[in-house]
Amino acid sequence: MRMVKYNKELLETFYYKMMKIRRFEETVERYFLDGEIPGFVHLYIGEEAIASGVCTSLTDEDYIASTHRGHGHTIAKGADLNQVMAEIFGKKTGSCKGKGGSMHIADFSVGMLGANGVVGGGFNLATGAALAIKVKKRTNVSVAFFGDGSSNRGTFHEALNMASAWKLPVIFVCENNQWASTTPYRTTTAVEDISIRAQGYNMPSKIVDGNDIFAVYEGFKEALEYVKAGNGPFFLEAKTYRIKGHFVGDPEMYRTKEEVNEIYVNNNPITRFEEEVLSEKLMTEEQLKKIREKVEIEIKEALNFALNSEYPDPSEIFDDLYV
Amino acid sequence: MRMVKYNKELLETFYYKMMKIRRFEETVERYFLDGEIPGFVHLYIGEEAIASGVCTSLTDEDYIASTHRGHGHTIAKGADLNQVMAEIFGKKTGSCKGKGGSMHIADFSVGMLGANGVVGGGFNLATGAALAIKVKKRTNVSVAFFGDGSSNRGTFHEALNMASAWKLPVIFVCENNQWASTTPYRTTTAVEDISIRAQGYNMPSKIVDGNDIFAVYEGFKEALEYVKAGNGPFFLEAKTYRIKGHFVGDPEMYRTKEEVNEIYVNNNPITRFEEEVLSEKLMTEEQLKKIREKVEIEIKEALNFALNSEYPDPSEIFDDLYV
Amino acid sequence: MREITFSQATLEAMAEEMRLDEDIIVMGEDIVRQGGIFGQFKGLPAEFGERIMDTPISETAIIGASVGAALAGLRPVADMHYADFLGVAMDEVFNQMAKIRYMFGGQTTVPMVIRAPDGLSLSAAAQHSQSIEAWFMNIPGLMVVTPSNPADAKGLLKSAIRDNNPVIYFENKILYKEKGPVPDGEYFVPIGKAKVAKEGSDITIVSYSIAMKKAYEVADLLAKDGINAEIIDLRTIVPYDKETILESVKKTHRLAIIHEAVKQGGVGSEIAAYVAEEAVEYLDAPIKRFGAPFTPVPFSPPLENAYRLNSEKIAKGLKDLF
Amino acid sequence: MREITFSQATLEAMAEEMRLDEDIIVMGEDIVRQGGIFGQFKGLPAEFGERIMDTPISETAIIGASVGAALAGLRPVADMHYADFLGVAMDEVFNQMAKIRYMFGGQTTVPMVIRAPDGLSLSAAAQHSQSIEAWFMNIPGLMVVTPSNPADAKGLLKSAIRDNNPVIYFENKILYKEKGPVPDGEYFVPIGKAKVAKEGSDITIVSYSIAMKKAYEVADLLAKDGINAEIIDLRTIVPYDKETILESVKKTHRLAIIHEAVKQGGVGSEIAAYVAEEAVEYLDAPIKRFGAPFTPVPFSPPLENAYRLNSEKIAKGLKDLF
Ligand SMILES: Cc1ncc(C[n+]2csc(CCOP(=O)(O)OP(=O)(O)O)c2C)c(N)n1
Ligand SMILES: Cc1ncc(C[n+]2csc(CCOP(=O)(O)OP(=O)(O)O)c2C)c(N)n1
Ligand SMILES: [Mg+2]
Ligand SMILES: [Mg+2]
Repeated sequence: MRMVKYNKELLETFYYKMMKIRRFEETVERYFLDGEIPGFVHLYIGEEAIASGVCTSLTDEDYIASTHRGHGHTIAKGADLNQVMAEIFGKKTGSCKGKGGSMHIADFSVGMLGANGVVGGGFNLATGAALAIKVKKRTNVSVAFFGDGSSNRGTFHEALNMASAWKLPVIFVCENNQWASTTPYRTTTAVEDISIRAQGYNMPSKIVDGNDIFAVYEGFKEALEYVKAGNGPFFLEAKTYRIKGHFVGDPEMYRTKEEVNEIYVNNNPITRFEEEVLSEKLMTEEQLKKIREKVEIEIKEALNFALNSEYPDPSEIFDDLYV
Repeated sequence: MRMVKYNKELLETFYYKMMKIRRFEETVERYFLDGEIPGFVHLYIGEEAIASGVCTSLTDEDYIASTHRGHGHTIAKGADLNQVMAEIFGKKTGSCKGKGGSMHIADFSVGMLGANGVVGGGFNLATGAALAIKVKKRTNVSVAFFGDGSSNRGTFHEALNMASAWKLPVIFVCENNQWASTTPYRTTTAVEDISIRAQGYNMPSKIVDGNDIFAVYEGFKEALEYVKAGNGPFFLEAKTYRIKGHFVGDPEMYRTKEEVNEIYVNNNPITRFEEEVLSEKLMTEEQLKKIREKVEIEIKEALNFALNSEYPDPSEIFDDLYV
Repeated sequence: MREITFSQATLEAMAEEMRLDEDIIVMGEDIVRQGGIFGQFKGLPAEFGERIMDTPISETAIIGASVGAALAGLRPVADMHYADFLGVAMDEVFNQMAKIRYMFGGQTTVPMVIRAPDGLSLSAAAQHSQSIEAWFMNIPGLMVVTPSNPADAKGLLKSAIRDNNPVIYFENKILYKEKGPVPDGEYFVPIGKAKVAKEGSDITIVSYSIAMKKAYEVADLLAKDGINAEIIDLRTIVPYDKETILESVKKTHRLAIIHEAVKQGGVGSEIAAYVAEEAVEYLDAPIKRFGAPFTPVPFSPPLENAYRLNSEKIAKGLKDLF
Repeated sequence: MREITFSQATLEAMAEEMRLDEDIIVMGEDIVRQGGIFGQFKGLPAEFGERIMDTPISETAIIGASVGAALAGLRPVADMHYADFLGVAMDEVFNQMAKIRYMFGGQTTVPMVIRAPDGLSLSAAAQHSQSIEAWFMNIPGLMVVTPSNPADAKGLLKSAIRDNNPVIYFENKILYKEKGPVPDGEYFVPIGKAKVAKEGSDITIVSYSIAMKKAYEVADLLAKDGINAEIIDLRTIVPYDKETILESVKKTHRLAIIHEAVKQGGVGSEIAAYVAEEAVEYLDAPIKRFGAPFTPVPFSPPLENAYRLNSEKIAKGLKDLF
C-alpha cells in the first residue's frame, strides 16, 4: 500500500493543512457574500491538495510566489492565520496592514513572497528568489505556483528559460484547474498538458493528480531532490479543477452546476484523503475529527481576531511607501 | 540528384536574390564605414539563403515581419532597391522618407511589414497579419523572421500560442545564427534547437540547413503546404551563422577571426550554391556571371539613386504622424 | 432623450459600427462567454460570432496581433480587461502601435482601438484601480479619449473606431453602470474637442472621466458661496483642446484641474503648465491641481476613501483662491 | 580634481559598492563579453566574476528576477540596454517593483537599481533614442535619478545602490564619453536634492541630464544680453526638490524648464504646474518649457537635428520674457 510509508505526523499535517484552507475559504466566502469583506476574492476550494502537498516539504527559508488565488498557498506555507484573515477583512492588524487584501496577501516572515493581482507576475519573482539562493549558496528552493491560464503569459517563458539557462533552484508548480476565469483553458491554450512546455526549456517535468495529496507530495519530493542536487529547475503539473466561481460572486454562466458538482462529489481532495486513510486504516475517524476541531478553533479565532480588529487610520495611507 | 526538379528560372531567382542581398550588404558596409550612412546597421551577410529561400515562395499579398537585421528580408521580398538604399542613407526618396533608416526599413506595397528595432517585436505583428488573412478568408500566409536570441522574449511565447490556438496561417522562421549580439546563444538559451519549443504550442517544426538554399526552399514549401491547408502555424528553424559583427563597427571581442573565416570559406551559402549548380551542371559559369552583372547594375543604380537623392527637409518632421 | 447606461452606450457604439464594417473585430480576455468582466460586450458574440474573440492571457499578443491585423486590413478593437495591464503590453503600445505610421514614413495606418477600463472601484487595490492615462500624453502617435458619460461614451467610441489613428479609449469602471441621456440615431463625438459642460464666469474647472462627477459637485458647493464655476470636460486628452481651455481661462481668470489619477505628473500637470505658458497674465490666482496622492491604491476601505477625491476639500481649496 | 568620463564614473561607483557589499549583483544583456554596449561595465566581469551576468533577451525576467532577488536578500543592479526597452518590462516596473513594499504593508524592501541608458544619439531612430522619464513621475513607489555629469553620475549611482528603495537611474548615452572633474575618495550625491549649478538673478532654468549642456549654453547666450540666469540641475526627478526650485523662482521671478524628452506631458509639465500652483504670484512672465516636439524620433540627420533642442531658439524664446 502506498501510504504505509507516511507516518502519522505527516498524515495529520496533510489533513490539517487541507482542512484549514477549506474552512478558511468557506468562511471567507460567507463573509464576502455578507458584504463584510471588500475587494475581490478568489477561492482555492478544490485545489487544497496542491498547496498542502507542496508546502509540507518546505521550510520558512524556502520561498513561494503566489497568484491572485493565494489564500491556500499562504496558509499552507504557515502564515499566521489571524493576520491573513484580518488582512482579507482590510484590518490594520492584517499581514499587510490592510493595504493589500486578498489579492495581495503576503507573509515574508515565512518566505511567502506575495499573491499577485497580475496573472503571471510570480514567475520572475520566484526565479529571482532562486537566483538569490544560488548566489548566496543556500540550500533552499523557490516555488512558483501558477494557473493554466497564466502559462500563456510571456513571463512564463522568460522566467522558465532564465531559470533553466542559469540552473536555478526553482520549482514551477502548475495548478491546471481547467479554467482561466470564464474560459476553458483549452480554447486559448494550444496544448493539453501545460508541462509539455518544459521541454522548450530543457527542463524535466511531471504530471500528478492534483486532487490526490499523496501524488502531489511525491511528485514535489521528486522535484525537490532534482533541484536540490543542483540540476536546475523542475516543472510539476497538478491536474485539478476550480470548484468555485472565478471570484466570489461570479455568475458562472459558462458552465453547468452539474459539471461542478460531479467533481465536488467525486473528486474532492479532502474527501478522497479521508476515504483513503480510513479505508487503509491509517487514521481513524476520531483522529480526523480531532484535527477538524482544531481547525475549527483556529478559524474561529482568526475570524474573531479579524472582526475585532480596527481598520487602519486614514492617515496611514502615506506609510510604508518609501523606506 | 536533388536539384533536377528545379527549373532554370527558379535557380536564377535563388542566385539573383542571394547575390543581390550580398552585394547590397557589402555596399552598405563600405558606405557605413566611410561615414556616409547614419545610425545602426546590422548586416545579413552569410544568411542570404534563408530570406531568399523563403521569399521565393511568397507573393506581394503574403506578409513578412522582420527584425533589426532586415535588409535581406526586405530585398528578398521584392522591395524597390532604390528606395531601400535611399532609406538607409536617410534620404527623402527612401521607402520611409528617411524617417526609419536601416532598423526600420519597410515596404508595405510588397507585404513587408517592417524591420523592428525591438527584438521580438515581430512575432505578434506577423500573428496579427495572419489573423487578418484568416478573418478575410484569404489564402495567403504571414511569415515572422526571428533570431535565436529573440526566441527568449515573452512575445515569442504569446504569439506562438495564440497562432496555434487560433490555427492562424503563419510560419515562424528562426534564423539561428548562433549569436545574440556578443552572446553565444547557448549561454542564455536553455535549448540547443529553438524549434523544440514548437512542441509547447502543438506546432509542427522542421530544422533545415540555413546555408543551403535548397534545403530552406524545400523546408519552407513543406511549411507552406501545411499552413495553407488550414492546419495552423508551422515552425521552421534554419541553422546559420552570423558572418559579420553584430552591427557594422562591432569590435567583436567575443570571438576569433578564425572561427568566422572558417565558416565564411567553407559554409558560405552563395559559394555553396555556385559550386553545387556548377558541379551538377544545372547552370553554367556564364549564366551565373550574367546574374552577377545584372545585380551589379542594380546595386550601382540604387547607390546612385541614394547618393543623388535629397535629404528630407527639416519641416517634414511633423509629417506622417497622424492621418 | 432616452436614458441608458454607459456600458450599454458602448455596446451600441460597437454594434452599430460592426454592422457597418466587417473589418472590425474584437478581442480580449473573457469577453465571449460572460460578455466581459463589466458586461460591456454582452450580446456582441451572439450577433457577431467569430468576430468577437476570447484571447489567451497574453496582453502582448492582444495588442501586438491587433497592430498586425490593422496593418493587414482589419480594424481591431482590443480589450485590456483592466487598464492596469497596459504595462504588460507597453512595448507594443508605445514602440509599435504609436510609432509604426511615423517611422515607416506614412506608408500605412494603424486603425485600432484599445479599450482600457480604469479607475478606482471598490477595494480592488493597487493593481486593479489605476488611472495611467498621463503616460500616454508623453507618447506621440496615439490618440487618447476619456468619456465621462453615456452619450460621450457612445460618440467617442464610434469616433475612435472610425479613426485611422490608434486610439486608447479609457473607460471608467464605476461609470459603466451610470445612466444618462443618449441621443437617438447616429452621432459622433469628435476626438480632440473638449466640451464646456457648464458655463460659468469665476473659475475654470477642467476635468474628464469619472472626476467630472466631482467637478459638478464642486461647482455646486462653490455656487453656495456665490462662485460661478465653468466646467470643461476634456473628453480627449491627446490631443487636448487647447483653445477651449484658453478661452475659458481668459474669461474666468482662475483654473483648477481635477482627475482621479495621481496628481504628480498627471494630466493636470500638462494642462496647468500649458496655461502657465500661454496665459499666465490672465490668471488672478494660482492654478490648482487635484488628483490622487503619491501612493499606490490601498485596499482597506478607510484608506481607499482617504485616497479618493473629496469634493468638500476641493471646494474649500478653491474658495481660498477668491 | 581628476577628470574622468561619465562612463568611468559609473564604473567606479559600481566597483566601489560591489567591493563593499557582496549582495550586489549585476545583470543585463551583453554586459560580460564586451563590457556593455557603451563600455559602461568594462572590467567588472574580470573583478567580480559570476556576480556580473549576461541575461537572455528577456526584459521581464531581467526586472522581475531582480525584484525577486531583492526580496530574497540581494541588491541587484539591472541594465536595460536602452531605456526604450523599459516598455517590455513595464508591468514588472510599475506593478511589482514600485508597489511591493507598499501593497504588502511595508513587510519588505526592494533594494534594486535599474540602469537605463536614454536619449538621442546619432540617428538611432524612433525605438533607440527615447527619454521616457516622465512616465515614472506618475508612478508612486520609485525613485528616479538623472545625472548630468561624471561627478553626479558616480555620486548618484552610489546613492542609488545603497538606497533601500527601487531606483531608476537614467544615464544619457551621449554623456558616457563626456569628461568632467570627479572627487577622489568616497562621496555620495543625495537622492532628492537638486543643485544650483549656476547662480543667477534674472531667470531660473531647471534642467537635468544631457539638457544641462543646453542650459549652460542658453545661460551664456542670455548673458550676452545682460540676463543673468540661475541654473538648477534637478539631479533627481522623483522625488524632485521642490524647495530649491521655489526658492530660486522667488528670487528670479521667471522660470524655464529644458529637457530632451517630449515636451508634452514631460517632467517640465510637472515642474511648471507645481510653480504655477505654489508661486504664481512671484512670476513676472509666463513659464516656458522646452522639450522635443510631439513626434517619434526621426532617423535622417536633418530631421533628427530639427528634433533636437536648440540653444539659440531657446535663448530667443527666453529673451522675449524680458
Ligand atoms: C496580466 C493579467 N491579465 C489578466 C488578468 C485578469 N485575470 C485574473 S485571474 C485570470 C484567470 C487566470 O487563470 P489561471 O492562471 O488559470 O488561474 P486560476 O484563476 O484558474 O487559478 C485573469 C484573466 C490579470 N489579473 N492579469
Ligand atoms: C527588446 C530588445 N532587447 C534588446 C535589444 C538589443 N539587441 C538588439 S539585437 C540583439 C541580439 C538579437 O539576437 P538574435 O535575435 O539572435 O538576432 P541576430 O542579431 O542574431 O540576427 C539585442 C540584444 C533590442 N533591440 N530589443
Ligand atoms: Mg486556471
Ligand atoms: Mg542570432
